[in-house]
Amino acid sequence: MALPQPDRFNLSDAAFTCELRRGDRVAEIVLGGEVDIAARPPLDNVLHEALGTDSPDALVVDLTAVTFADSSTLHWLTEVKREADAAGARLTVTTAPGAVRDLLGITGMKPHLSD
Amino acid sequence: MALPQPDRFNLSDAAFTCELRRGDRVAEIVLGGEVDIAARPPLDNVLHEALGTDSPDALVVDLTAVTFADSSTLHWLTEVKREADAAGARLTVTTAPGAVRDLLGITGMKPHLSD
Amino acid sequence: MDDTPPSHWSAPATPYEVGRLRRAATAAAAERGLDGRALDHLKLAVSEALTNAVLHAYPENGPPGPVRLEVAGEDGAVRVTVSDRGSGMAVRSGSRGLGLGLGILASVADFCEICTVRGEGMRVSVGFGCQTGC
Amino acid sequence: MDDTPPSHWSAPATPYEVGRLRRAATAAAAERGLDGRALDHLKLAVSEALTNAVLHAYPENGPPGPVRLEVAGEDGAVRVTVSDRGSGMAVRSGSRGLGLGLGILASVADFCEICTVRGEGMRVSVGFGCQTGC
Ligand SMILES: Nc1ncnc2c1ncn2[C@@H]1O[C@H](COP(=O)(O)OP(=O)(O)O)[C@@H](O)[C@H]1O
Ligand SMILES: Nc1ncnc2c1ncn2[C@@H]1O[C@H](COP(=O)(O)OP(=O)(O)O)[C@@H](O)[C@H]1O
Repeated sequence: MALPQPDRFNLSDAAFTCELRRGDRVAEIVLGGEVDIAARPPLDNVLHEALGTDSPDALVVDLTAVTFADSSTLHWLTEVKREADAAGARLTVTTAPGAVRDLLGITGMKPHLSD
Repeated sequence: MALPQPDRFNLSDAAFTCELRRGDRVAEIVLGGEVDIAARPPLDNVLHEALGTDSPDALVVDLTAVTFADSSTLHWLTEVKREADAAGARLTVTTAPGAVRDLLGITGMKPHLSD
Repeated sequence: MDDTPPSHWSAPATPYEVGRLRRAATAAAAERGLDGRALDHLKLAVSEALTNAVLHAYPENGPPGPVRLEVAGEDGAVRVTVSDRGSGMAVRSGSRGLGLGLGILASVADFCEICTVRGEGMRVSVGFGCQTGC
Repeated sequence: MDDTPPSHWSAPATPYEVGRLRRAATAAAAERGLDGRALDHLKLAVSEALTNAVLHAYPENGPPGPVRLEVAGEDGAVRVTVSDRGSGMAVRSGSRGLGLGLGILASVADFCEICTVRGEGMRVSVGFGCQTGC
């Protein structure tokens, strides 16, 4: 799968990064840094962009570079899951050991998120 | 509509009463006294009996004689609504001024319950 | 709120104790001068706190642990405290509720204090008829 | 927990202040000797409490009210308090959330104290690295 030039969103807070990568029938949202309530508007935008135009078969949300996340991210992930289901796109959420995986463990949400 | 002999459930706690009345294509659950978590098993039973055998066109839940209710009743009413919708029965919840109507007011739930 | 000593009760945290304890708290609050809508609200708040102890404090398949109820105050200013020795508040992914109980309780009380210690239990105090903060 | 005076900050309850205040609290807690997993958990709990003040304390369409953050303690035993002057906890039928925030916060803290006064605001205290109750 060819990954074209990424669309890049950078918040004024340098800590949070959000990238959308598009491949053949696959969209990948790559987040980095600290994700909290202030990130909600760009997160909603990137989700609509990822699923919006012509809907991919697979959506990947890559959280491996996220250094901090709280329930704001969980609320957004719930929305991601709902919209991916509605668009018929397979969802994969990838995490690394650390803050995000701990949070998913605390809340028992990991099993609900990926197909 | 003819109301035949009511099925009557009485809890050991005299305060709570629960009656199922069946008319022509209508089932009516009439509650009285104090309704709390201890009432949940008979409430679940009466709901299944009301909708179970051959499903009525209309379900009436009469709470006018209820003197006390808390979130246990709201949780049950949410279930009643869900099961009535699934069975295709119109739901009407009737209340009198007092504890139940206050509770529905506090929680803003009244509009969600009846059709 | 100092002269009349507090009333208190302990019982197993089971559904059937909720009504008995709720009625005991309501009667004690009435004796302490609370009445009208505030008394109705106290009754509702106590029922929510007791129901939470029954539903959430202890493992579903074990024997029920204890719940303690205390009513304090006088001259129409009353504080009720419900405490358990359960798990303390935690995230429950398969939660059976709507998240209504604590919201109702906090909505009707003048003030509300919730203390939870991980693995040691939860204590909820609600105040009625008093304008003191917490 | 008595010698080092508490650190505190005040800010408008807006999304963009959450990160700044969270990082300030985390740095202050580290200076007070908290580290490792407990420090990560404090950071998470503070973020949840601040987010609640942003989302729930003040009317959606008005100007943001204030949120206050305090970090106290020393020798690895730290208490963080987040308070607002908003509506206090109440039932919200069209709630935007999952009811996760307070559950997460109570799950990771050693103890948690929530005080809410109707119409006056809410205060959430969380303790880390201390075995004191509340
Ligand atoms: N006494 C308690 N012990 C442990 N957890 C509790 C207790 N009371 C409440 N909780 C937790 O807080 C959550 C919210 O409680 P509540 O607002 O009463 O909602 P519900 O309507 O789901 O019971 C519950 O789902 C539960 O996880
Ligand atoms: N600072 C606050 N001021 C007013 N209400 C609050 C505050 N914090 C929490 N609440 C109320 O408590 C409810 C539960 O909060 P929380 O567990 O954080 O869930 P959510 O994930 O919905 O934000 C909220 O829906 C809100 O009604």
